[in-house]
Amino acid sequence: SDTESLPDGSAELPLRVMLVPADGGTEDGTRADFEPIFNGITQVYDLHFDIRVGSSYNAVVEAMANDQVDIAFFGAVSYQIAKQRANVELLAVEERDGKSEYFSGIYARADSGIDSLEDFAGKTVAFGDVSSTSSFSYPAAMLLEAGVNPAQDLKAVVLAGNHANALRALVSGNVDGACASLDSFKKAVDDGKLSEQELKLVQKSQPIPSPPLAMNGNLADKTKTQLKTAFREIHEHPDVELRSLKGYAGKNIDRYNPDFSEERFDLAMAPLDAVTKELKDAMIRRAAEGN
Amino acid sequence: MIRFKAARKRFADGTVAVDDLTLEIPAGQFCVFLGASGAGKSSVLKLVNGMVQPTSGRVEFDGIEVVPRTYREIRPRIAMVHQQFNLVLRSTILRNVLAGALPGTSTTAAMLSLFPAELQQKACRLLERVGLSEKHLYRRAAHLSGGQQQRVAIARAFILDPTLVLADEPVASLDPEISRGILQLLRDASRESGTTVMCSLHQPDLAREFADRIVGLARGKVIFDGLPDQLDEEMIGRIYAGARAARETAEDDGPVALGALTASEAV
Amino acid sequence: MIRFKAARKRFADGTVAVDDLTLEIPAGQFCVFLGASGAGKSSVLKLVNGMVQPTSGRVEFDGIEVVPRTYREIRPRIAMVHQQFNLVLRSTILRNVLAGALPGTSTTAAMLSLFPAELQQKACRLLERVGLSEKHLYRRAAHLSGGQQQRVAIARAFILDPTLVLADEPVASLDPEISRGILQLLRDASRESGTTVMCSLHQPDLAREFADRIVGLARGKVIFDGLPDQLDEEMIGRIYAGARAARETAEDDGPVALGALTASEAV
Amino acid sequence: MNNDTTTPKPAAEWQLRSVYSTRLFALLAVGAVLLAISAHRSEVDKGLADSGRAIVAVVRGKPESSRVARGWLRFLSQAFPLVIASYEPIENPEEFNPDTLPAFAYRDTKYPIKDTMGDVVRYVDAVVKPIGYLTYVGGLLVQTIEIAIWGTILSVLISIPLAYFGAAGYTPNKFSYNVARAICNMNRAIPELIAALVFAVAYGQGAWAGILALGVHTSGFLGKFFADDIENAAKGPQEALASTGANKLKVLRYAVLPQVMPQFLAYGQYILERNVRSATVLGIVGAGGIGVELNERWKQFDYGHVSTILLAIFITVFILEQIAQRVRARLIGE
Amino acid sequence: MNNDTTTPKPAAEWQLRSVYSTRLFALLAVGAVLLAISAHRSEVDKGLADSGRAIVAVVRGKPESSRVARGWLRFLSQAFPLVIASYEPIENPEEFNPDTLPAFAYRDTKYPIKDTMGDVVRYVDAVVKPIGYLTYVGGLLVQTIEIAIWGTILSVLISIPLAYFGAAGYTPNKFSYNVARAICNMNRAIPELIAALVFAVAYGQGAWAGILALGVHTSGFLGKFFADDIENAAKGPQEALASTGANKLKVLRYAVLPQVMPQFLAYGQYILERNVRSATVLGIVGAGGIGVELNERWKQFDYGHVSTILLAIFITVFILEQIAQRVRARLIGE
Ligand SMILES: Nc1ncnc2c1ncn2[C@@H]1O[C@H](COP(=O)(O)OP(=O)(O)OP(=O)(O)O)[C@@H](O)[C@H]1O
Ligand SMILES: Nc1ncnc2c1ncn2[C@@H]1O[C@H](COP(=O)(O)OP(=O)(O)OP(=O)(O)O)[C@@H](O)[C@H]1O
Ligand SMILES: [Mg+2]
Ligand SMILES: [Mg+2]
Repeated sequence: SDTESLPDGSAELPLRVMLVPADGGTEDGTRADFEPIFNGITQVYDLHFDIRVGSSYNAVVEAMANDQVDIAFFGAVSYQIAKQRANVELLAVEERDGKSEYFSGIYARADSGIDSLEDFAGKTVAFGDVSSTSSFSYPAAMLLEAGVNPAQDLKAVVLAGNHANALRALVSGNVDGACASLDSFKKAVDDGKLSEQELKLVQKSQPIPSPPLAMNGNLADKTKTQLKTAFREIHEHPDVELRSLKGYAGKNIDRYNPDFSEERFDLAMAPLDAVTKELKDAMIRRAAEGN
Repeated sequence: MIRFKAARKRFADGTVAVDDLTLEIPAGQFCVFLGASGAGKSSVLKLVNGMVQPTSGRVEFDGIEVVPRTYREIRPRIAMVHQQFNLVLRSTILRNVLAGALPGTSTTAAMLSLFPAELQQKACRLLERVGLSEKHLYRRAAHLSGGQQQRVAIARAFILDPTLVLADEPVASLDPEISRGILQLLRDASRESGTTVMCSLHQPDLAREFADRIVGLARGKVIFDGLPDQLDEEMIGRIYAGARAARETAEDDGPVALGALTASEAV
Repeated sequence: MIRFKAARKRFADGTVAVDDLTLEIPAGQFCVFLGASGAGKSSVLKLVNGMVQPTSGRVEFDGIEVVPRTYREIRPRIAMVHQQFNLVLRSTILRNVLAGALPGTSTTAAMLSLFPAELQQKACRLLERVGLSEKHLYRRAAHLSGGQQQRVAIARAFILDPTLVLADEPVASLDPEISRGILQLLRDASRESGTTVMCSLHQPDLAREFADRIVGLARGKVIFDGLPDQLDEEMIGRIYAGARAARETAEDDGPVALGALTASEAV
Repeated sequence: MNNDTTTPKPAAEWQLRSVYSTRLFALLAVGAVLLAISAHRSEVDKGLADSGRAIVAVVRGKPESSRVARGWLRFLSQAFPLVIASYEPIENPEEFNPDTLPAFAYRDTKYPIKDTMGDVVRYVDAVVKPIGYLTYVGGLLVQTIEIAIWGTILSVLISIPLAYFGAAGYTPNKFSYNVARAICNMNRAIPELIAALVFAVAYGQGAWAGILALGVHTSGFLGKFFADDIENAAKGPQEALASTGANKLKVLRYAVLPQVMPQFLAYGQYILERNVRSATVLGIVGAGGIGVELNERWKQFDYGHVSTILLAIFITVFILEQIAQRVRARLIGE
Repeated sequence: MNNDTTTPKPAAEWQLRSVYSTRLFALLAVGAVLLAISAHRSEVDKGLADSGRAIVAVVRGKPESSRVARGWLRFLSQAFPLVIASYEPIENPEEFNPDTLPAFAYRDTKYPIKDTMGDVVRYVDAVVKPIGYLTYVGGLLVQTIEIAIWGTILSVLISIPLAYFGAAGYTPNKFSYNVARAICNMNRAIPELIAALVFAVAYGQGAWAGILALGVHTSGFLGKFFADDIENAAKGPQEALASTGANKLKVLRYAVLPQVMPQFLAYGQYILERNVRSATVLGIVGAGGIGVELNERWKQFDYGHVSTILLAIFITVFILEQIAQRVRARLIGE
């Protein structure tokens, strides 16, 4: 037919993988983290991949909707959006110590006298990216729950772009609070970018499902099954030497779990019901108005 | 044949450069225009190839009216030596001359600067005839003396064997001997190849020596039109002073202040 | 007083424009340079204000050597009428003339185009003297006829009462009557205000009529230097043909192909 | 000197040079090979093939069969309608006072809230301002333009000395020339985004950091182009004024400026317009402006809003261009 | 016509116009007021005051007393030393095989990991490549330059017709003129970032999407500037060739191109260099290049790396500038 066919993982039509570096990841770092596992799958299951590293989730979602990308990481929230806009299916979720979760937090300077979320009323808070689960949606929900409407009760809203920028704005004194995942905070501390004493965690979120690896639902069923099998088994395959399996943001994980239930994502989204599009719009407006 | 019918050119600021000009110049004639500075000589010549468009009246070349629609047809047969030379100063002499042959070159060849060898040789012969030499061929026009530039402009005009040459003071920057050579070249072209020549000059003597016919202009109007030997000293005086007399009733300039010029006011 | 001491100008491509020139021109003299096209007239004039720098030898103005270091001192006293006029075509006539007075204007005033009223009136008087009128004042130079542009260039040269005027073919684009007026202006300046004038011309007649002294150049060398009435026809012939003769032993051009010019080769 | 003979050579014997040297041919060949290699590395071959297929698909009337054409259609279908209106939900309907409504605004008790797919999620009771979003965007744009103007003013101020010292013929010596040119290169090389963040560290977040970043970065452009144009201007008038003894500044003002003014104007206009587009940078340092709104709307898949903003920017660019063209026409004055 | 008298007016009576019209004064006054208002809105006043204080502080030898000067110093102190080496932690020391080390690389069992202040945080066992980071950046830069070259080629190809139809005197009619100019404006108005994302959706992620985005966006610049320069070129030679009956294309080639070539070259160079800087865009759509690295390093506070990358970009810009200057010098040929 005229219609261009979708990849099946053959050497001629490799599956197109689009990776977006997580906070604190560089392009080659991200590539280095994931190439071993994909190479391993190629070696064992004869599934071929074309791996690219880009930096816009937005483009990834749209490209998947247009059959231009086959496999990609999403955050918990952007996965929901992707499901809305495109035919996306869960491929696998990383697992460590039997768990697939991480945490978000709101930080303040250690000497600021801010001890609870209520104290942020009338203060300036830096968020990461609006499409980020842990540096935007969850913290916004936490503030709302504490009675602080981030669109109305803050002195100013700063959209710092990512976790690290938010933390940096906090360190430099430009804002009073910063939203970031605990992993990002830890990475910044490990790399010597922050000192642990300078900042304090005001509130930790409930567990958030780890960022899922998703695939284009339009792929052939056979390909989808092959992929799921591969991710389920690769970590214990005797022929592959995966010295360490990497997950999102390059942390070490135990395995990939392709059987994680979609409902658990829906459940995890429940606390975010209050973070409506209107609230986001209003926060963006506040951010656009400057300070 | 060139025909002006009540042609008039009035510039945007109100200056009337050519005023109600009616004139016929038969093919093959060497017609010289005399007139004071600002009399309208350049404007008359430019009317013929459409570089100046008449505000009213009509100009015809070989029976074709000179209007934008007909430029493509008539311009390749008309060459002009511009008063200010209008060379491309950053291009070489050879290229400047060859640029005169563009209408006869295919667009592709022109874009790639591929000019036939015969054309290039013809350019060399022309340059030789105006007194330039091999060493000038690849020199930039900007690096020539004034008179040398003027001669390049003359060579450019002849590259396409025009049927009409508009020569706007072609010898202004040249010494008497080369001037005679150039005018001879124009007359030869007219005599031997039937080329029509319309030439403006500042030197009545040279006009009388070479022209078939002389037209005297003053303030855009013809005040003399005759054979060279009909142009007597008195008429020359009138051509160059005419503007002064005519001024009494007109709004245009001309060589107004000649009186003032000879006054001994210290500057 | 201007003094050339074995001045020589050789351009980058090997052309020797001025060759071992030794000459003295006393203050107040009206000295005319004659020579064929390419003989080196413009180059000689430009040596005096440093627009052409000698490759060897020395040029002095009022005892000061003309070198980049001394330009600031000498240039405001030297005015030049350029062969190609070199007007700023997009500026008005008045502004072109006033631009000649820049060295006498404070930088701040100049940046804000604030010229004293007297200066502007003087510019008007000069424009009047060269035969232009009020209506030209605010016209762009690009919209003037060739001769009118040349006259603006002359007016510009006189605005600062120069002690030396370098006039490079100042009447090339002008009709005989205005030409006489302009040369008269130069002579008056020389006679009445003691201005030194170095003027290149193509017309030996005009040279004889107005000059105090005539220098004949051929291929960058002086081949005649004397009073106007010493310049006989034979000498004129030699000046304009000189290059042909000199060519026998030299590498430079000059009006080489005059022979070829009169040949009847069809073009 | 060279091989000039004593008798003039006849024209038939003059040596004509070929237009294209063998060296040029060799260079072209090498260039072609390198380009061909690079075309593959850079996926130009694949891209052209895809485009070809898309064109064929569209020409054959089956745009859906090409992924490229489909992607385009998808975008265009989502880019409209433009978002013009804005609404504010009424939270306490009992307190609602219709008399306090701004002009043209009205109350809509069943205002539909749509999700990103355009499906109506629910209806709310809201005050609708028919051109509310447009005026909001307009306000942001004015803010942005103001900052862009300041950035441009700063840029021009910095670039004037750079241009003067970076123009051969005006700069005092080779050293000052190289320094000026190097500063231009440096200013251009530092991305304004990074400059903005650095300035934000020094000056605190706000408009000033953005203005500085825009000004410094673009001064590298203006400095270079001003200088190049000065070098490139016709020499005649400059020589004429220089030979009167006028100093360099005066020669620049009277012999160069009239020639280059139209281009300078175009550069200034470009920088102004470019600074409006670079508004994102201003958003990053918290100066506000249209950039944040555009970015975030895009990330939110609000393509209708994005189209409105892009159109607003286009109109700004268009108006700037019109103004500049008028001034230019005057300066050229044909 | 007008009030010319029949006898010529003596020069003393000629009417002189004042340079500055009252209309101009009025406009200037209004502009000044608006600027003053805007200066406050845009924090220009505050910014200037801060800068003034910083300068005073530095001049008085107490840079620490000014927040601005302090910020600068802090940043500069962190920007050096440049990062030249790269290291890879050795995760399984027992499996380490020294024979597989690349040239110049060595094993360092106490490789220090430093924080931004230069203090050692911890030590790791790592393979160190002495110029590893430099070569890595070099490789990225080559990738970026390749793509930038293709973007520039595309841009030039698109802009040539735009320039032709957008140049008064060459465009066939007013309509084609307006269309060409509007396309230029549009291409300039659409941020290349957005264009890149749209192209990525249509063509898939990769270099081609980036190339298209760069090409389309910058063709708006080139089209406008080429056209403006053509309009602005000296008319004499053009008239001379047009009057021989040469068609417009030939007149452009022989009378305009020699005049404008130096500028065209400068525009091309600028676009190439700008495309290198816009590499971020390429990163966003997965085409690789230096942009992502720069961005992510910046976000990670790795100022040493950032300095290295900026220096590499500066050197690229510098080399491009040198090449262009040489070609220009030839073209101008003074
Ligand atoms: N920039 C240059 N580079 C090379 N040669 C040059 C340059 N300028 C002038 N020449 C040559 O120097 C010689 C003298 O030039 P100059 O302009 O002084 O002649 P001229 O006597 O003024 O001639 P004309 O009457 O034609 O104006 C000529 O042969 C000319 O070609
Ligand atoms: N573009 C223009 N706008 C206004 N007036 C113009 C324009 N071009 C020429 N003129 C005027 O038209 C008149 C005739 O000009 P033209 O160039 O035909 O004179 P000319 O006889 O060639 O003079 P010259 O001997 O000085 O070259 C002059 O008064 C001139 O000022
Ligand atoms: Mg004329
Ligand atoms: Mg000369």
